[in-house]
Formats: sequence, structure tokens, C-alpha cells
Amino acid sequence: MQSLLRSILARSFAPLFFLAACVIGSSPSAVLAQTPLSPPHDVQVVDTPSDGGGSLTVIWPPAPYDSKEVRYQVLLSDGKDISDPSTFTVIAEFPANTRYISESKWPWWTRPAAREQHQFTLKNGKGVELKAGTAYHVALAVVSGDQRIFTSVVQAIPEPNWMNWNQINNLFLALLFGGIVFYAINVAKKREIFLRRIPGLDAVDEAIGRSTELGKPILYLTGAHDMSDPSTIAAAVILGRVAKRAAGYETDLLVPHRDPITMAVCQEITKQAYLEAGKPDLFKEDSNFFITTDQFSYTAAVDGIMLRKKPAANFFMGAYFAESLLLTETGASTGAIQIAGTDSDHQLPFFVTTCDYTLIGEELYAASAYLSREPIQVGTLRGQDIGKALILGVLAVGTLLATAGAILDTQWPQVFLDIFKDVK
Amino acid sequence: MIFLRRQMPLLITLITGLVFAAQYYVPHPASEQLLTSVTKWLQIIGGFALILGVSSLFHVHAVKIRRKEAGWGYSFVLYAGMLSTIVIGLWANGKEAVDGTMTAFGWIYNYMMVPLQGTMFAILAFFIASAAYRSFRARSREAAVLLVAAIIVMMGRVPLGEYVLPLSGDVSQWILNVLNASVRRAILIGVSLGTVALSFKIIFGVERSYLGGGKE
Amino acid sequence: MPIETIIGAWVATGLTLFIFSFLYKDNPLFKVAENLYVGVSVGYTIVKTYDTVIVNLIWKPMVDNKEWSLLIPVAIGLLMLTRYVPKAAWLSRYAFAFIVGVGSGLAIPRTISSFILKQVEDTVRPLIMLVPGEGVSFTWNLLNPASSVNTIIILVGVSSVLFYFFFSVEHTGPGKAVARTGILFLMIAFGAAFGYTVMARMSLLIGRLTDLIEFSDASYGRPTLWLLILTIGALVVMSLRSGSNPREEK
Amino acid sequence: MTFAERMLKIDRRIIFLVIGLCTLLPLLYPVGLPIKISPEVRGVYDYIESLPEDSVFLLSLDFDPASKPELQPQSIALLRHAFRKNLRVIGMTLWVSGTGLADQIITQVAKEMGKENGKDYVFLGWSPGGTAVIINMGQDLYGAFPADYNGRATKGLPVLQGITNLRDVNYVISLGAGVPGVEAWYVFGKDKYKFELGGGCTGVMAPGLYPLLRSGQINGLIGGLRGAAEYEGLIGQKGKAVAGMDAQSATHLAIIVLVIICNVFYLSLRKTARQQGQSRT
Repeated sequence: MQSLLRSILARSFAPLFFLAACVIGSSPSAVLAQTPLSPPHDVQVVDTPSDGGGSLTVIWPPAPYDSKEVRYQVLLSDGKDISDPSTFTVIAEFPANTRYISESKWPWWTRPAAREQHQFTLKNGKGVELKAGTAYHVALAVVSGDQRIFTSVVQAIPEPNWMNWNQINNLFLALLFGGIVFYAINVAKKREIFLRRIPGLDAVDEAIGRSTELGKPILYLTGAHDMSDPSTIAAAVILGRVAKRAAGYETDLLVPHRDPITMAVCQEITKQAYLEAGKPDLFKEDSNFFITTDQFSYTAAVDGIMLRKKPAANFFMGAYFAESLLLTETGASTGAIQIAGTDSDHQLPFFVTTCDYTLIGEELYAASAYLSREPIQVGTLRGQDIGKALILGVLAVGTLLATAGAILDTQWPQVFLDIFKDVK
Repeated sequence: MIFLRRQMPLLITLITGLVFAAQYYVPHPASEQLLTSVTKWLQIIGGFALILGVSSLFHVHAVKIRRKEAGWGYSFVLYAGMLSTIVIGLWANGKEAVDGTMTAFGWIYNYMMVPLQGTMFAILAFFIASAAYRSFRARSREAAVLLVAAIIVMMGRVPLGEYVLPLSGDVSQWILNVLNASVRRAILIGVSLGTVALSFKIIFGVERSYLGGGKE
Repeated sequence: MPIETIIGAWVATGLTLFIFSFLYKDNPLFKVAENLYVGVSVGYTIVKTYDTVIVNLIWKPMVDNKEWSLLIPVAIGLLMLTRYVPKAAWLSRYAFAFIVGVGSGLAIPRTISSFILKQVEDTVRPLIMLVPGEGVSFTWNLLNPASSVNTIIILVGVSSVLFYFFFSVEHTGPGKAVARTGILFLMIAFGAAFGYTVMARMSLLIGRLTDLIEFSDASYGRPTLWLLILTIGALVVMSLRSGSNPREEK
Repeated sequence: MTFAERMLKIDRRIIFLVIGLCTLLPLLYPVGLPIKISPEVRGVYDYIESLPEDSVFLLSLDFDPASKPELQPQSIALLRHAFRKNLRVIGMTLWVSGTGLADQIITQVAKEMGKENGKDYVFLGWSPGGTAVIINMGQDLYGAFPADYNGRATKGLPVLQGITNLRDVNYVISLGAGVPGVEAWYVFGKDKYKFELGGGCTGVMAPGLYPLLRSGQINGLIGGLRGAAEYEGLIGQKGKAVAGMDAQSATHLAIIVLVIICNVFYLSLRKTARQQGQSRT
């Protein structure tokens, strides 16, 4: 209550100070050289909130003489004589028209005083060592020319805190978004959720069709990562679809692997797909095979397969690294239809240029969720969509408010904008 | 027993996940101390994870040699390279250089590993050129846009390009700084939402594929 | 010149040329070099891990400072290795559960603050600037990324690309226009990345060629020259042999 | 098959040959075209320039030999600048296979500038765990690296005097070739420990770091060989990067010409195909 009152007072008096300064003269410092300075009367020293202890914050009201010619000094007692500030150590010195609270990063919900007030944070390091739980004595000095006057000495104790309130917006967003995702998964478990059809899936069917026409095999890669990576899971799901079509058309399928566990999983998926297509007798155990875990050995081997067996359709799904171009370039040279899907954004340019169709980033997950209809996948996708919608909303509203704030030169839009800032 | 095998790992993930997410918001020295200890542990565990990663390679090639599969001779080369590096490395105390003089381990590093790895990636230079020639075609409006952006950036990044077409430097700067930055930002936000969602699913046991093999 | 440097130059040159022979086609020389590469780098990793982890991070702190709490991560690490013992493999889950749990926990708040809040904060900017003394103005300077016109372009880019990756609504009507804008932005970014990457890949080639040029010097005994002749000779011989081989696939 | 069709299906090994020659010839006969300095690179240079003597500068060489041609010139130029400014330099790497290379680079530049190991600089080496190493350094530098690369205890080294964790470091630059790299140094480092961060990276990574540059999360970005060449120009000590730029010019122009030729053939083919299609109907 007290601080609120003080902030209201400071807010209403600040313009007065400014007016006073203007009345005294256009250059306040010229006048100040003659008039004696009065030190800030209301210096507060508090434990810096939301920290681990070992820091104090000094707050004091603006003065009519605030200008770059006048300087403030922050003084800390070394414990010998706590009543005489002139024996204190100078911790910092800065022009009097700096270090306002408005320059600091505090959001509105933790701001310790009004924006016009001065603030300085005493921290450990560079000759200062503040211990939590110990009392310290702090004073301010105002220096102008050869004048140096002191404020009264204030005592404060730094304390460690259990919560960093500056980051409460981060926590709020984390909980909100986490909640949305679990809510969406729950909804997806109960009823069908609409997902738009990914155009790339038509291209997949087309490519399989062409392989059948030409009587050539289909090559399917599941990427560099193991089954713990979402992109590999998506690749395995899409493999199920491709295998089912291939079984229906009685086209050969080749799936070389870089990870033994992924291979085992994909073998199961392929088997299941042939079963569903009603052609279990056509399933070959060795259509999924392991080559090696090494990036370039694997690439050289797959390139060899492309050149020898000349598959009519190549699929690159999952995570890829520098090998992407070596694979797709060789594939393109054999004249195959190539379809890629990856979330490795650094490789996307190469897939986009060398493949006939590319599922870009999250489209890969979406395609897999669309095909599998698995509630967890669909729900997560929906949850992320809601998250994106929220961010789009924040971008729109935020830009409008920020622009309004700039035009009207006011601060109230910050109440909204601060929530979406990283303020620490 | 089933509890120990199935629920217990999920419980560990739940507790550690929640504790270390919450740690971020707690500035108290006790919480900081917890973070210090656990990150130090993670460094050590990271070392074991590396060993786990390379040992699967060890296994795969051992099988190849034992069964005399096609190309087992190459696996033999791999083994010879690995074992001699380990022996020489341990003998040199794992140092490539002592007081500026190269050790035998350093020799292997400088004259085998560096050129081998460097050349592996240098092959890509040729492939990117041939990809540019054969795939960079203005098939559609999108492809044309991609092509023009690529050419401008290529021009703007080399001195000769800027010399021939002085504007290309500024235009490529603008493409990178504004157009590219905005797209990357959107992708970054999207990916981050995905990361956060995945982390939540892992912590609450909805996603458990990291435990290896979906089935028991 | 010291003898080990000269031998080194010959070995490095030979391995470099063996790998480059892949450009002609996949061949045994390439495969030897490539498997050697994998072997050496795995060996290197093992040595470094031993030296750093066992010696510096575990042994020394325990012996010198009596930090016995370090036995906990060692135990967790050993649990991880039970993967190779089929009967006890389930124990490795505890280790993975711990790592993945801590990793996910650490990731959530940090990702939000670094990649969501910071990026949103920088996108949300006033569309007009307030210049002190001059009032509001709209700046057109394209080269200043913070100018008003670029603020608008970034806003449009971010929003349209975010919308493109929106799967809950069909891209029809006005949505189609936005999604198309998004894809155009994406293509520009991919083009720019492709253009930039060309330089990266060429640099690698320049690096290797610089070494080859250096090693063609007489003081090394011109390994580049001799080994180049040798490699090409070997490739010719091999292709002649496989050419006369009737089993060769078409 | 028409001429255009034949040209479009040209054996890629001919293109390989063209690229090989375009790289080789300028390396043998350099021209030395001038290089313009971009604001991204200047950001890093100006910040180091503004640091007072004895400030702490941490350079993390997060790359392996595969990226040596791009990132070695960057590290050499940065180290020369830092040593010239008499900063206290801490070197390290998060990539195991880059350890030997990083040690070589730092030792070589320090020797050239007459700096003493342990007093003016230290190379901490490598430690596993990636992001965990960054957090641990932020909490307690000596816990993350109890010993330096040479096995000396880090506690008590003169160069590390007064440094307990990353909060005491004035400037960190990560030269990243992938993951972990610049982004990890922001998320797990600067986000909490509030040091100033700059980035250097390979050309592949660079476009992805622009959002971080725009939002001020990194205060400068040295991208690929071009960035290294600019930095060499800024410190007035030309090296490998400037020497490589001519070859870059040649290969880039060659690729641009190839792309244009390819499109001319492609469009002419499409035109004839369309005309034929019309005459038939």
C-alpha cells in the first residue's frame, strides 16, 4: 500500500520536477553550480526480489537536478563505521539522468517502484561480496563539480528467494501449452479430429503407381535417427501406407536401414501392411535390411543400390544430414520419382530442389498423423495448432497495441506486451 | 517385478522432469546446487552414452567378420584402424601434442582423421554443383522463386559477384536479414512448440519410445 | 623435413585421393579409406572419452577431493551398459529414464524463453516509429532490418509461414492466399540457404585442394602427383577387370 | 535426342571436372578481389574492440575436421584479435573429434602472438554431455573442467583468476558446425548466465541463425568462409580465408552459369514440346 502511494505520488510529481527544472533555466547544471544540492530524501534499499540472495536493490526518487553533469555514487559500508557515509566504498558512479526503472527490464508485475524512480542493483563480483542473511549499510552520494553530499545510511539484508517472479509468464505459458496438448490428446481419444489432407500423400500414391507400370522396385529410407525421434516414427507410419499400396500392386519394396531397432520395427509394420492388403504370401523378410550405422558407408551403399536396381520411386522420410544431397542427386540421375519428408530444416533446400515432392517440416508429422489416426499423434498436432493460433493472435494484437503505444506515446500497452517478453 | 520394469522408469522420468523444469523458476541456492550436481553427473553419463553408441558399431562389424559376410575385409580394416588408434592413444595418454610436439596419436589425428573426414565432406561440393545444374529448373512459380533467391545470394556472397552486379550484395543481405529471418523464425517457433509438447508427453509418460522397443 | 611429416603427407594425400575416387564411382579404394575413417574416429572418441571422463571427471575428483557422490552417475552409466545383457537389459531403462527426464525438464522453460518469448518479442514491434522531436514516421529503408517496412515484411513472413503449418483448417478461400504467401516465403528462404550452402561446400573442397597443392611440393617427394597417377591407374585396372567380368549386372 | 535434351542429361562427372578446375586454378593463380564488410561480422569485431584489457573471452570451437576449412580461419582471426587486445582467452570444444584441431589452432596462434599458456590463455579441452557442459560451466566452471587439456588443475590458474562461472565471462563466441553449437550456447548459457554471446558458423548453419541475430540473442554472426575473410580484413591480417575467396568467386560464378544454361535448355525444350502439342491437336 505504501509503495503504491509512493508510486502515485512520484508519478504525479515527476512532471512538476521537470517543470521546475525548465523554469530554473534551460541548462540546469549552469544554475546548479551555484545552488547547493539537496540529497534524495527517500532512499530505499531492499533485498532484490526473485534472486538467489547476494544482491540488493537501491531505489530513490528522481531529483530536479538529474542531468548528465551531476553524478550519483552508490556507497557500501565495509563494516567499520556504519554512520559516516564518507568512509564507505564507492561501488558505482553514473550520470544522474540514467538508471531509471523505466530503463530496467522489470515487467509491470514485479516492478518495485514507479517507472520514473532511479534504481541500482548491487551484485556480487568486482570487489563486492554480499552474503545472504548479513546486514549491509548503503548510502548514496550526489556529486556535482566539487560538491559531494550524502544521503542517510540505509540498512538491508539480502535474502535468497524461492520463486523468480520475473519468469512467472514463462511458467504460465508452459502450463497453458502443456494443458492444451493434453486436452487435445484427450479430445482426440474421444472423437475424430479434423486434419486437412496433405497434398504430398497423393504424390506418394502416384509414385507407387508409376513403379508398378515400369515393373521396378520402390526404395524407402527411414532417416538417420533411431525410433526415439518423432521423425523416424512418422517415417515408419508412412512406410506402413507405402507397403500396403506396394503389396496391392505387387511391387517390390526395398528398405535399407541405419539402425537395427528401427529395422525390426519396420519389419513388423511391413508385415502387417502386407497382411492388411491380403497378400501375406508376398511379404519378404529381407525387404527391410540393415546396412551400417555410419553416415557415409550407408550413403555409398544406398547409392549403389540406386545405380544397380534403378528403383522407379525413391522415398526419403525422417531425419537427414549432409548425406541428403548425395542420395537425392544419385536418385535423380537414375530418373526415379523422388518424394522426401523431413524435419531437418538445414537439408530441406536440397530435398526441395532435387525431389519431385517434399513434405516440409511438420507436414511429415501431419502426414503420419493423418494416416495413422492415432489419438496421441493427432491430439499433439491439434495442440500445436492451437499453440500456433495463440501465437498468431499475440502477434496481431501485440503489433496493434505496440503501434498504438507508439502513436499515443503511452505505457499501458506494456501490460499486455510484457507477458510475452522474456524478462529476467 | 512389472512395477520395477515398467512403472518405475516412468516414475523416474516424471519426477526428474518435473523437478528440473521447476528448478528454472527457483533461484534459491539449494535449487542451484541441485542443478550443479546433476549437470556434472550428466557429463559423466554422457561419456557412458558415447561408449554405448560406438559399441553397437563394434558389435555389427564383429558379426560381419565372424560370419565372413560380403565385404568383411572392410570391417577388418575398420577394426584394425580402431584398435591401433586406441592402443596408440592410450600410450600417448590421450594427448595429440605435448608442449607443442606431436605425439603418435596426434600423427594419426592429423594425417588420417583430418584428411579423411575433410574429404568425405568435400565430395559434397561436386554434388551440390551437379544438383544445381540438373535440378534447378523453373518448373513452377515456387521453383522459379527459389532459383532466383539462390542465384542472388550466390552472387552477393562472393567478391566477383558483387563486382559484376554491385546491387547483389545489398539484395542478398536483405534476403538473409529480413525474408530468410522471418521464415526461420516461424520454423523456430513451430519446432519449439513441438519440442515443448514432446517434453511434456515424455514427462507424463504419454510418449515412451525412448525406453526402447514399444513392446515388452 | 622430419620423416614423420613426409610419411604423413603421403598417407594424407593417398587417403584424400582414395575418397575422391568415389566421384568416378564406388570402388574398393574408397571403401578401404571409408572404413578406416570410421575405425579411426571411433578409436579417437574412445580414447578421448576415457581420458576426459574416467581420468579427469571421475578418478581425479574422487581421489583428490573425495567426491564420492560421483559414484551415482557412474552407477547410472553402468546401468546404461546393461543393454548388452539380455536378462538385465531392463535396468538400462532407469538410466534412460533419468537422462530423458532431466533433459525434457531442462528443455521446457528454456525453449519457451529462448525460442518462443524472445522471437515473439522481437516480431511484435510498433509499425511506426516515434522519433523524439519529429513525431511518428514510417521508415522505408530496406537495408535497415529494424525499419518499419521490414517490420511489416517480417510480420507477414512469420504469420504466413506459421499459418502454412496449420493443419486443422483447410487451405481454402483467404486461407489459400495466406498459405501461398507462406510457401513463397519458404521458397525464398530455401533458395537463400541453398545459395549460402554452396559456399560452405566449396570451402571444404578448397581446403582439401590447398592441402593437395601443398603436398605436390618436391620437399615431400611430390606425393600428390605420384599417388594421383597410382589411383587413376588402379581405377582403370579395376574397371577393365569388371568390364571383362560376365557376371556384371546390367 | 535434341541437343538441348542431350545437354540436360549430361554426365555429372563433366560438371565435377568443371568445378574441380574452377577451384584449382584460382588457388594456383590468385587475383585478390576486395571483400566488403557486412554488419553481422562487424558486430563481433566491434564488441571485442570495445572490451577493456584483461576481459575474459571464451571461444568454444564446436566443430570437427570436416568443417576445418571454414571455421579454422575464423578461429585464427578471432584469436589473433583477442590476443592483440590482451584479453584473457579460454578455449574449449564441445565436439570430441575437434579436440586435437582446437588445441593446434590455439597453441599455434598463442605462440605466434607470444602468449603464455596458463597465464594469458588456457585450453580446457573437451567434455561429454553437450548442453550439460554449458549449464555446468554456468554453475561452476571448475566442476565442468577440473583439469585443462594438458591435465593441469584449472583451479588456481592465473588466467582464470576471479572467474567462478560463466557469469564472470565477458564475451563468449561459439564457432558451431551443428548441434551443439551457437543455439545451445544461447539456450543453456546466455539465457541464464547473461554473458554477451557472438556466433560464428559454417555456411550451412548461418541462414538458420538470423532470427537469433535479429532478436539480439547473438550480437554478431560470422558466416562461413566469407565471414572469416571479412574478419581477416578487419584485423588487417590476411590469411587462408581471403586466399580462398577467389576460388569461391570462380566456383559460384560457374554454378550460376550452369544454372542459367540448364534453364535456357529446359525452357527451350518446354517451348518446343508445347508447340508440338499444339500442332498435333
